[in-house]
Amino acid sequence: MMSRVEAVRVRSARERGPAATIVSRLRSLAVRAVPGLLTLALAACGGAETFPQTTFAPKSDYAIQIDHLQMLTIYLGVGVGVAIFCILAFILLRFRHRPGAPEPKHVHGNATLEVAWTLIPAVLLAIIAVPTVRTIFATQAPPPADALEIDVRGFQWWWQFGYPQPNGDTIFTANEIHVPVGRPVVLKLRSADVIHSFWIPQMGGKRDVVPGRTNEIVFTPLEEGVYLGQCAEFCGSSHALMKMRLVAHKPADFQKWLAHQAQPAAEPTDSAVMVGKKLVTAGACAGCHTIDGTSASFGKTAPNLTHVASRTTIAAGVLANNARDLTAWIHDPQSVKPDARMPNLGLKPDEIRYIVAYLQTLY
Amino acid sequence: MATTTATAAIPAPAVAQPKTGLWSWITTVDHKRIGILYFWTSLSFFLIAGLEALLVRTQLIRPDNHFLSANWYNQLFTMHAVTMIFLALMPLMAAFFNYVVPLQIGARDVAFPRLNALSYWIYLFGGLFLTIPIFLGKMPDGGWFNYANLSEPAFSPGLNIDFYVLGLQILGLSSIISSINFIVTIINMRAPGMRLMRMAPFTWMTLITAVMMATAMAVLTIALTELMFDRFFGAAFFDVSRGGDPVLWQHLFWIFGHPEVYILILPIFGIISEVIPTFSRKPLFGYNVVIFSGILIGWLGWGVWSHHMFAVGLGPIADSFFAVSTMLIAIPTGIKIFNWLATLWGGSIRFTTAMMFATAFIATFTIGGISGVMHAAAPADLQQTDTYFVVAHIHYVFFGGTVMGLFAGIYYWFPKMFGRFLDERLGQAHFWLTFIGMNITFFPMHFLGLLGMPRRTFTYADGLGFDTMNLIATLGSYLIGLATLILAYNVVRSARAGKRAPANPWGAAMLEWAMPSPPPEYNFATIPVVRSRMPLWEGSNVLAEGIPHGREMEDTEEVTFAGAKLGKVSYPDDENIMSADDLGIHLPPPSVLPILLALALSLFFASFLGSHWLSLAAVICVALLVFAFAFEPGHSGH
Amino acid sequence: MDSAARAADPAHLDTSTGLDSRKMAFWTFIGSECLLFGSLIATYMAYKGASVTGPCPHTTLLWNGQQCPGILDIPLTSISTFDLLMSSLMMVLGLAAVQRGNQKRAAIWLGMTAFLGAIFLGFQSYEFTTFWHEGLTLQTNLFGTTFYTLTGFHGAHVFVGVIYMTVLAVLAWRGKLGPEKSLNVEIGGLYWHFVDVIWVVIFPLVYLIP
Amino acid sequence: MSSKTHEIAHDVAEHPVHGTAIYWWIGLYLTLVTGGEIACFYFEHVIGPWVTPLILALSAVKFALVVMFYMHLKYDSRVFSGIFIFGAALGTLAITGVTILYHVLDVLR
Ligand code: HEA
Ligand code: HEA
Ligand code: HEC
Ligand code: CUA
Ligand SMILES: [Cu+2]
Repeated sequence: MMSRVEAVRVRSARERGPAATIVSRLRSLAVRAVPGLLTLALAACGGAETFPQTTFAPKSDYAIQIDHLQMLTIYLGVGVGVAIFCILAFILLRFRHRPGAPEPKHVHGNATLEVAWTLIPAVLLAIIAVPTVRTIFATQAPPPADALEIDVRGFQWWWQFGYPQPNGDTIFTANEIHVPVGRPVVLKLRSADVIHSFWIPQMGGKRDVVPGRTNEIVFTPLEEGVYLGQCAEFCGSSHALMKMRLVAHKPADFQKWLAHQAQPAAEPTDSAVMVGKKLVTAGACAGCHTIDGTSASFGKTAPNLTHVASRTTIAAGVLANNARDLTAWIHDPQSVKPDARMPNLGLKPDEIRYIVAYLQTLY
Repeated sequence: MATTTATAAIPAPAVAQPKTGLWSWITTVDHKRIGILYFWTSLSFFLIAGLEALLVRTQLIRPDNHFLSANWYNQLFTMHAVTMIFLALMPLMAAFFNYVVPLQIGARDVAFPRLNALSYWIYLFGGLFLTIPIFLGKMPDGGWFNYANLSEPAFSPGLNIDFYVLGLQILGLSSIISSINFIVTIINMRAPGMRLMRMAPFTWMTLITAVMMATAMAVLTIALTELMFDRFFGAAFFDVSRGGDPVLWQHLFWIFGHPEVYILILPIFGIISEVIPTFSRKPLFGYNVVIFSGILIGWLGWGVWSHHMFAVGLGPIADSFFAVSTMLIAIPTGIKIFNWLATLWGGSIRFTTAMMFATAFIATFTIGGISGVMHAAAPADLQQTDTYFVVAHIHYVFFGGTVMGLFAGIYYWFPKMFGRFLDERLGQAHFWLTFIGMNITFFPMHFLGLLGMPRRTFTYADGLGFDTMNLIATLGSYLIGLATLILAYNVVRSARAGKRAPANPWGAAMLEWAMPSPPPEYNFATIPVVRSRMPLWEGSNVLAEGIPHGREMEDTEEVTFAGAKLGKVSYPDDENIMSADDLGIHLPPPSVLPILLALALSLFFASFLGSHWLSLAAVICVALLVFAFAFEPGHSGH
Repeated sequence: MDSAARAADPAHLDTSTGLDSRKMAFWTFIGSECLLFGSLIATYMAYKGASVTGPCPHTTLLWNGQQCPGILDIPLTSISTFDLLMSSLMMVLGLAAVQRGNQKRAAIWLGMTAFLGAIFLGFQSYEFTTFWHEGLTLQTNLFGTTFYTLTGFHGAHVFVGVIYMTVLAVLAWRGKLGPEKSLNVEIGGLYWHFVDVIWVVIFPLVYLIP
Repeated sequence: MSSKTHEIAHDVAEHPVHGTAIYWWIGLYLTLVTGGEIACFYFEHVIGPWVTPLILALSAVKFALVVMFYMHLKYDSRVFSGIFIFGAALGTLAITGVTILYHVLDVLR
């Protein structure tokens, strides 16, 4: 399960020279050029291993319903297209001008033909339209009563996920949404600033996250795994870097995860970590970030860091969650993510080291 | 009887028209010259917009590329689209409207020659206004549909969006004025006998387009005005904190935007309906049906806008309605495709470059149309929207449709406009590179989209499987770039040094081919009487007798087609061409007011970036110039 | 219009429909304006009742249950509505006078049209300033934003019309609007009546419908 | 000028055939209908839920009166009516479309 996650870990572009990559890619292109588009088409249907954001490997009831409809339109579309191309090719070959050929007869039209080519497309469209309408109503039905409700909030450029608890509290995490397999999930989509769009292709279609509205997605994850997604509505500079992932657990594992997330932050034991804690909770960080169980308890505009170390990535899927990337992030968020809403606080390398040490204990 | 003397001969005004020189172009009110101005200006913008696309593609050539920063990328893809749509393709169509439509209906000029010039100059100034921010690095960066509330001052405080709002206001004005002009021209300036159902298909599609433009642009004007009020006066239209709803912008934009995309394809349907019959030597199959399906597309185009908003969450009823209404449009469009195929069927097809573009159009546009229908299946669109699948659709309809069709039009009408052929050898190279290049560029985008690549992303990570296809697409775009450079070279060279073209080089059927290439400034020495839908193919003696070219008979050679006389070859630099004065034809005198009024109007919108005093000054200038316009001697109209 | 004047005028030269091109252009322009006002009204309708704070058009309850005082002055606006309708009457009478060649009388009717238009603008400025003092600005809430934009756009059209009619009235007074020029007045009339008709739509939608 | 050139020409009189009296009458009707609208507004509680359609119908009457008589569409060429009705229909479509989307199908706001 983790291998794919690793594969997607963002590799810094500086690691490989641009020329080398392009040449090697050209070579691989040449190798693949022979089977050409066929390979692509097959690859397209092929697994989420190569294409973690594919729409062709649906893993929820919602995604499967869409997939059926989408495949129908693809078959029909390819069929119509191929038919038109064949007719066109035939005509162009058969009726090309030949020297000495007589001038063609002047035909002005034919009512039967006109009716035929009005009706045939109409029938084909009806074949798409009926399941379309049916799927629209099926996929937008109200959620079942036992559905797990998750509050999703889009921020420029990260995601916040909240799990309302029976006691009225909400457990917050960022950029990684955890769900149990087999239970309907209803996402309540809201935005903190501009329009975003929530999209995890293998879980189903996207839905815009519109400020001033509450949108919904209802789906039941069917298979354990990690599924990648990203924001799909242009939302400013770093729209490309507003990613997320969904982790589908066995129900028991999910409960375990949730129980862990409900815990307050781990208390430091190490003295360096203690320094880090102080820098974070007493410093500027607390103005935006919350760490439950510490004095940093009021920040609402930034990811909740209580269990930040338990996440696979940071900064909405852009960096790995390791010391090096954390350092890079805190050192200069904007160089990682253009216009990131977290300021560059001009911290000294030492301070950052302590902070990172602390953050890494927040498991 | 073949001629009428319908024209009342009015003595020419004392002031002779200047014929050459910069000033004559600045003050021209001749629809043909204005058409040529549109032609060169829009081609230049096409190169700029294409260059922007190439930069975008270069950034995407490999994962995690650092060729462009996010800010530049966002500006470039926005300006690429805005420039292509508003500054390159719509005006290139206007070039043909201007040049061809009056000739096709047998008119001496458009109904309001000065307003026509005004439209051009407003377009030019609007285009230049949108070029300024390139140099400031402050181009619009909200995408071509510039969704609120990202475009609100709170989230986009810079000048970028201001340029978008004001620039499009200026351009919208130009479109509204010219569309009104063309509606009136086509309804009211037809030659005797040119009944509505005898009009050339291109003229028909121009009429429908103009009607859509006059109405749709008004909606855009209001959407922009509301955003303008939010940005400049603190109004609350799209401010969520005061209850504003960003989705309203989407409704207004797409009520305009969807008709807009049909505005960009209907004239192409007209061009194709001219080129295909000409080069298969057969009349257009099902003329009536083609025209009526065009009208139907124009109507239905108004009731589908929310198919751009399936992901917004409008509820199942609205989604179903818009999904089905959208699918309906495939029927009239399909009818056109089938009628073109039937026109080709049994024809004697000649593969000139124009014809190659036209037939390739059928294939590429069909691909785009089919991906459109896939979008219309609303739940499936939830997977496709805002991904490269949409980008593939956009470019198969815009490039495979609009651009291919315009290229066909360029090769077809260039001889008429410039009296010279475009080089056919270069043309063939241009065609094949374009055709292959565009499929290499845009076809993989279908897969990219369905495999999960969102659009408008300045970069993508390694490991998502996007690399190879992006590389292919980028290489393909360089091929298109190369092809476009060939075209640019070809038009520039051939306009001066191409092979001379006779009056009717292609043996075509429509009235514009009855005049020398290029036609004299007064078009027809005597307004012809039209007896047929294809005046040069049917009853060819009408032409031989009926349309004198204002020249001596012995300087002409006959064009024959299928043994029938079609027209006469003539040469542009012919000394014997008679001028309008010689013939006693009254033409409206040149006027400097259009460019001045255009300047004042553009200044008014630009002044929002400056001071209110500037706005006031601009308003006063506009008012004074409108008076001058209304009372200018030698002109009528207002 | 006599035939000599017609012939001198290329826009009139035997048009294919026999209709005047300028008039047709003007009708097309009006068609376009329908969409302009249509979109503004659509915006107003979409945001009807969506303001989060007062003042409101009619006395209503806000989303938070607070009473929101109504601000529109129906009697006042009824008078200005009547005023605008009557200006349309003056306009047709002016046109009829021009067509009959009675220029002095035409000048009076046209002048009346402009005058009643100016009165309407007076009412509107009074209304705007009152609302302003009661705390409704373009920025206050959605009602303020949509109300001022919609009625302001209409007011701007009336303003242009007042200038237009004044010019026509002066031309008529100076004897420069003979029957051969009646088309100019007719087009001016189309403009004026269109602006009136827009008010016929705005008045119930904004003022009367709760 | 041959009449052939007037393909869809209607024999349109430059001036309406009637005198100016009709304009005064129309003015009177307009006043009365406006009065009716205002009455509807004040007697809303009496009329009940029908006020809105009633007021809209009355204003449609006014609209038609002005357009047909003051703007002469009743007497003028059908081409003009066509152009105007096209624009007015699309404008109405935009208004009703948006109104329905916001006030009838407003599932989420
Ligand atoms: C020239 C411009 C043009 C044209 C002609 C079209 C034509 C069509 N478009 Fe397209 N469209 C755009 C330009 C255009 N579009 C652009 C620019 C966007 C994106 C905007 C943006 O987001 O930036 C867009 C987006 C877009 C969307 C929204 C996608 C999204 O963002 O999620 C949809 C959804 O329904 C759609 C549908 C259609 C349909 C059904 C047609 C139909 O008219 C097509 C009809 C034609 C055919 C179907 C082919 C020929 C027919 C036959 C051979 C008959 C038999 C066929 C069948 C039975 C299927 N288009
Ligand atoms: C209107 C028509 C039109 C046309 C013709 C094109 C043409 C092209 N488009 Fe464009 N495109 C759009 C309309 C169009 N596009 C729209 C509406 C969008 C959506 C934008 C949005 O999301 O808001 C879009 C978006 C878009 C994207 C997606 C960006 C993103 O979502 O991040 C991409 C990416 O590949 C792209 C590529 C191209 C390419 C490679 C071409 C090629 O065909 C270009 C061909 C190249 C040339 C014509 C260049 C020739 C010139 C030279 C070689 C240099 C000479 C230069 C000078 C002398 C100045 N386009
Ligand atoms: C002005 C608000 C603000 C301040 C102050 C701030 N941050 Fe942030 N922080 C953010 C925002 C917003 C994000 C999300 C950025 C994104 O992903 O686009 C973020 C993200 C992060 C993340 C990644 C979280 C995740 O799960 O992806 C870490 C770690 C972090 N901040 C640490 C810190 C530390 C340590 C400090 C203090 C030294 C700090 N932040 C100060 C706003 C702030
Ligand atoms: Cu958030 Cu794009
Ligand atoms: Cu559309």
